[in-house]
Amino acid sequence: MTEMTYRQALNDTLRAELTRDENVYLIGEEIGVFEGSYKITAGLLKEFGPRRVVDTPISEEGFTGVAIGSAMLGLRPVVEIMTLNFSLIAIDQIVNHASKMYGMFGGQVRVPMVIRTPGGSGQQLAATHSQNLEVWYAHIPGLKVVAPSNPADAKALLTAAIRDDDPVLFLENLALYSLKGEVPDGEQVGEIGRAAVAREGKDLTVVSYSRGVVTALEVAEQLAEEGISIEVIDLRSLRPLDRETFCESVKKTSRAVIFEDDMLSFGIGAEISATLGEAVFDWLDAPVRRVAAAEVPLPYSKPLERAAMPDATSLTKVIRETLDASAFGGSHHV
Amino acid sequence: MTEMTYRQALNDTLRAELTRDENVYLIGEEIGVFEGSYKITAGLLKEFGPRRVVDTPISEEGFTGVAIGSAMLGLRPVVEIMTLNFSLIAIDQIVNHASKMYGMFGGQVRVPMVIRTPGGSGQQLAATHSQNLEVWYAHIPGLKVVAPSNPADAKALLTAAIRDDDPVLFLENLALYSLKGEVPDGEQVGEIGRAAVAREGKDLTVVSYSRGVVTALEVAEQLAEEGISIEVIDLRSLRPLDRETFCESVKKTSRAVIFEDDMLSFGIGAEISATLGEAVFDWLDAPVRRVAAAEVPLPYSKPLERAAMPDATSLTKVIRETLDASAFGGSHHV
Amino acid sequence: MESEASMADTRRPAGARKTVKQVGDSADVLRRYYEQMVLVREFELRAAEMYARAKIGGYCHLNLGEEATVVGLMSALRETDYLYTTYRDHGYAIIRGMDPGNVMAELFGKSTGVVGGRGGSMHMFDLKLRMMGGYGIVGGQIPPATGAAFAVNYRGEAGPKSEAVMCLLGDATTNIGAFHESLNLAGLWKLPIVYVIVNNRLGMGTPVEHASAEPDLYKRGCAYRIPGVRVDGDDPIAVRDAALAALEKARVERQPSILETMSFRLKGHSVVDPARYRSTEDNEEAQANDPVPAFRNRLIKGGVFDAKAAEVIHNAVESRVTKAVEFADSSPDPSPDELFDRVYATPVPNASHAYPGDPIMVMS
Amino acid sequence: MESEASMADTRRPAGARKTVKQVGDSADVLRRYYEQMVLVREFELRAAEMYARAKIGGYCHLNLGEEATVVGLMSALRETDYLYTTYRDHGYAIIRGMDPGNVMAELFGKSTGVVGGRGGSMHMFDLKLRMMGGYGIVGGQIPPATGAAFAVNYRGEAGPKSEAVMCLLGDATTNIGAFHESLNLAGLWKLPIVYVIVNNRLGMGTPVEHASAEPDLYKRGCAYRIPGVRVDGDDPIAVRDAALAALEKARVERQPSILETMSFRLKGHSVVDPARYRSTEDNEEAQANDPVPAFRNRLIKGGVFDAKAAEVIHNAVESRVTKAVEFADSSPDPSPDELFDRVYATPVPNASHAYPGDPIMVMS
Ligand SMILES: Cc1ncc(C[n+]2csc(CCOP(=O)(O)OP(=O)(O)O)c2C)c(N)n1
Ligand SMILES: Cc1ncc(C[n+]2csc(CCOP(=O)(O)OP(=O)(O)O)c2C)c(N)n1
Ligand SMILES: [Mg+2]
Ligand SMILES: [Mg+2]
Repeated sequence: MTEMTYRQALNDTLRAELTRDENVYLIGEEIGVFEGSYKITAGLLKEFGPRRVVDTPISEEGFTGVAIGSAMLGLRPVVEIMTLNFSLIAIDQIVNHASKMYGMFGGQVRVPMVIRTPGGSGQQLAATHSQNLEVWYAHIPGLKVVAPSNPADAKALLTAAIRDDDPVLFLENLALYSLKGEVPDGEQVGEIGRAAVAREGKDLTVVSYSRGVVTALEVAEQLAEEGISIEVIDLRSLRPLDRETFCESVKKTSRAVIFEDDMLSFGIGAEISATLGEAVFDWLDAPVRRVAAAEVPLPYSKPLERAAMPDATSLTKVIRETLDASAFGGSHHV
Repeated sequence: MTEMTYRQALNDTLRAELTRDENVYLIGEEIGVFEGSYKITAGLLKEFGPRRVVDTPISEEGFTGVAIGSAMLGLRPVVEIMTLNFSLIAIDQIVNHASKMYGMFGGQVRVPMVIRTPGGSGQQLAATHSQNLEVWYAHIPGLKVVAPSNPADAKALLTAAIRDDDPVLFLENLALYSLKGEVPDGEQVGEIGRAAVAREGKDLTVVSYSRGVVTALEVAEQLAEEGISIEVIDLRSLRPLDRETFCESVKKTSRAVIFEDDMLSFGIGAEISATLGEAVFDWLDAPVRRVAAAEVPLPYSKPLERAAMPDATSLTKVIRETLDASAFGGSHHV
Repeated sequence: MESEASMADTRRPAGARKTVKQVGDSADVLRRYYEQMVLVREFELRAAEMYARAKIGGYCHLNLGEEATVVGLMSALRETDYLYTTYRDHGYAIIRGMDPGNVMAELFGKSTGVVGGRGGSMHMFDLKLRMMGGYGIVGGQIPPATGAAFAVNYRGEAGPKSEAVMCLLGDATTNIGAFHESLNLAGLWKLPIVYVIVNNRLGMGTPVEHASAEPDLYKRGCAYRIPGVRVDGDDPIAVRDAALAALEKARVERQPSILETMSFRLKGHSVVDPARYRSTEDNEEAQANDPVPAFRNRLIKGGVFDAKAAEVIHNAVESRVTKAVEFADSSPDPSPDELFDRVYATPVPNASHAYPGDPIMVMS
Repeated sequence: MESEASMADTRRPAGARKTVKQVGDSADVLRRYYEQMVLVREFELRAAEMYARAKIGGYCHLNLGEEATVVGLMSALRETDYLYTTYRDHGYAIIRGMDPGNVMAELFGKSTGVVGGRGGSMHMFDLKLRMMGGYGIVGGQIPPATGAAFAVNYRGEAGPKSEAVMCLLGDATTNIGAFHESLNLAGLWKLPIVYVIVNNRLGMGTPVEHASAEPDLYKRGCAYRIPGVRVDGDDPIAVRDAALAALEKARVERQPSILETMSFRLKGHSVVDPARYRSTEDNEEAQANDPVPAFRNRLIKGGVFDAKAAEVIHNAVESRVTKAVEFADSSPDPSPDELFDRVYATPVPNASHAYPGDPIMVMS
């Protein structure tokens, strides 16, 4: 085990995979000379040279498509799209091409590629640069979507994504890059399609992913002091979605709150809640609530941005309301 | 009242609005000389000339952005994107620009524009040309999204959309164009943001939109013969979403099934189900089920395409299962 | 001069096409070209017929009028080269080497189709033949084709033995952003690729001059220092030779280039388009330039074969196409239980295999 | 010749710039230009300082090194013209006529900001001034700017009194698809627009030659028959005159064109970028070409003012910027209850006004 930042875990994993497999290469804007807008690729150009670490012009559709074509021939590109917001320019290549090829071409061609990109709000980047649009990608068959919430998962899932033969959207988050955590040493290959029980509890389940898990764990910690036992589920994989893990949790706790950074209507939480409503209907003691962002183009002003974003306070409030709604009187009652 | 096709209702409405307001113009690929890929704009070039009916090169991002800029100066463009699948190329302009401008620029500039585009599967157009991605747009603040299911609503909502000062995505469906229905004569201005009770019933509510409503009504008609009374809710507007109408319906029927053409995970139905699970939790007698498309790149082969798409059979099956799950013994019991 | 990429229009009036002697190909080669052109022609006419008989569904775009271009381009490609095409791909698929039976079966949506009935008309694909797919999104094939050239570059040395990539696109497709981004990358990184603009004068109903601010499409590489050549697309020999030269530049110099082939679309944009928007003059001009009879007469004039021999070729091709239809017709449909077989190449837990109406999961 | 759009590099060595006499502008005009350049310079330096003091958040891109271009371009525009810029927009906003106080207040995210604190650094906007916005998505402004020109065309006649549109973009932005699609439409439809490529040699850390296969960016209109001119971006007079000529072409001939202004980015890409990737030579070249002292010396040499007078201008500007900061600092934050005020221009039922954690709806 070594303690390191999420950024470092990504950087180490990219280095390890570049070293392991000659077919792996990195491509994106400013990942070489500039060392990455968020410095995830720092040092890699010097180490592996311009053939393996490819700086591109500002052409998201072009270089994402180039990665796709090279993957069709057996290379294993790891694309960096500077932020999720810019992936809209490449989305025809990602959704209409990379995601469709294996199935539409009868399983003849594989598209082993990873698209790394950070989402996230809360940096005062205003409406166009603060979006959490992962739900769009999570809706698309043929694509895999993972969203690790900590350095250890970042390492394990990035390794798995690079070795996977399907296109994988690897969602990072601006607010997670400097987060520290223990990371197991040596090769770690995670499993795409599995959620994790990030914290065990018995009174209520909070389902979240990516940055939201960090807040959920903080809130769980605080409420524990009051004798409220919160189980936290980290989805980790948005597609495939591990319904079983969070359904089993809610069967145990009989209460659920979903915490997400994206906007409420038609967001990630909608699918979680709909799944619970269908699959564990008979186990639910209270309505499943969602804590998500206000539905406005996110403003730049800090007070407005804060007012629009879900946080520990709003999560705590909704957890309490959910417990009250089911006449919860503290763990000893259960 | 006049009986006409959905196509004719759109064509008449475009003509009426072009006649009414000099600032209204149509822009898109093949809408003039070719009279529209699906002939929605037939005759309009001859009638209004190339200034008002603008044929474009194949540049979805370019001409959608041109429409946005012209709307910023007070024109009222009605864009045709040949199919929803191609809107991915224009999506940065629609989502990062048109939808953000009013809010991000402090309410100084309005973007009065309509984007007409047909979605829909079932035409053997294969994976890239058969998508139902309306849920993506329904997730975006600043945008309005309507999806009329019949000629009368097509007329009323298109009129409302053209006169609305915000960008409106107007979702059509390939399978609806030749559908006939009674359309009120004269000016009809619908209200964006309101669902409709398409058919009254008391045993179970089916929530749907666009093409799905047609199937839902057929199924309701058939089940009526068995004494099963189905209420059908036509969402009509996906953003804003009229939660009150479908929640009130389910409070009455205590059972709900959602019928949608898009794919199940993270689809439109997820939000409907999540809303019901939270808002009418205490009224539900059975889990809310969703009938949606299988999650595969849609195959070309007719038998495979059919197997992947929701239809009257799968809807009927799930309605019956939902009634059984709540020990329903026929209307007379209720 | 470095900053000025060369641009050339190599066409001569149809009447002045090189004679068989001048081109100097063996009679066998010329006969094979003719046979291939007839095969494309007959296959497409039959496809239109099968569409009318509802054996084929969805969109269906034909190569009618493009036969000389198809044969010229395919004869310039090596087995080791990669081909990316548009949705107008039947002829390319067949001449690249796919069995007409499997191509017709794909149109019929059968399990014996080249992609098992999953793609249909717009999505012919064969990895072994390095036919990397037909693509239905306009311009969608250009970035991946450029990426294939990137991979060739990543792996191998430049030189006469190098692999190369050919990317087809239509005239109207030069106006989409993916064209610009891709050509800039190819020019910047010196990728071994030839962008072939199949100029049939129309994008659906829109003439080139109404779509492109620079209607001389072979010149559009000027913004990337990419040279361009315009060639008579109704002459298979001229197309082949120009393609060979462009491919050579790609292999040896890693110089991407544009090859614009000029031909006519003999019918509508797709089988369901009556093309009422076309004037009689336009139609007459198109018919007058039909490459199949033109090449036939040229070979007869050149003494390669006589009318009777041409007739024999024609009949042989016809029965071959008839067999293809019979094969397609008698092939089985894919079975609904195979629906989820082709979603992921690497299986992962929790992938949905739910048919419409299935419960989301069964809890106990 | 119709098919060959003219392309010209009009720069002369910095030393050989026209003298004040040669340009023939009144001393008042020249003094005003200098004052404006100093205003942009001082405003940006203060913005950097305020960012360091955490008064400003998010991304913040400065016009340092671009002052002559800003002033030259803005002085060529008429009140009736429309301006679209990039995220590097502070200077353009101010010289176009916004009050520095309101611009600084926007940077501070205050309710007195030009867009009420909703947009921040990248999104300055003022409808009355026809400053149609700063845009943070690279290339995102190009299609809407082209659409503004479409609207001008839709409504008014060509002629010397016509409105026109100026669209700014950076050198690296010429590689994105939206650039291609927009210029093709402008060339095809003859729209009254000038695309100004502000070439500061870098896109973040990437030099033009590593991003564009045709590094002479003013020539990139060749693919659309759009003429281009390259001008010394460190000379406000040269920039103004070239912009006037291009705007005239747009008004009268409806001929879109490209104007490429050559200048240097004096600091990092944004305030947080130390630009370690730049060589000392690069930095020295950039500093040596600083347009502010250069123009100052030119005016002194030309007898427009002496060093003391320049100093007076400088001090006046400084106190103006200080006032702007004070205004911004003392302005109120927008209130959270206004969060939902700016979602729709036309109110409709059922729009969500839920804050995080609110119940989805209250049922009775
Ligand atoms: C992005 C996108 N926009 C529009 C379409 C609809 N469409 C299909 S083919 C076509 C015309 C293409 O013309 P051209 O490039 O000249 O090729 P051709 O059909 O003439 O061979 C159009 C507009 C599409 N498939 N994809
Ligand atoms: C579509 C998109 N891709 C990437 C970015 C990130 N980005 C912001 S500015 C920039 C460089 C632009 O360089 P240039 O066009 O030369 O303008 P300059 O910053 O030099 O003024 C990049 C890559 C973005 N904002 N939008
Ligand atoms: Mg064409
Ligand atoms: Mg630059």
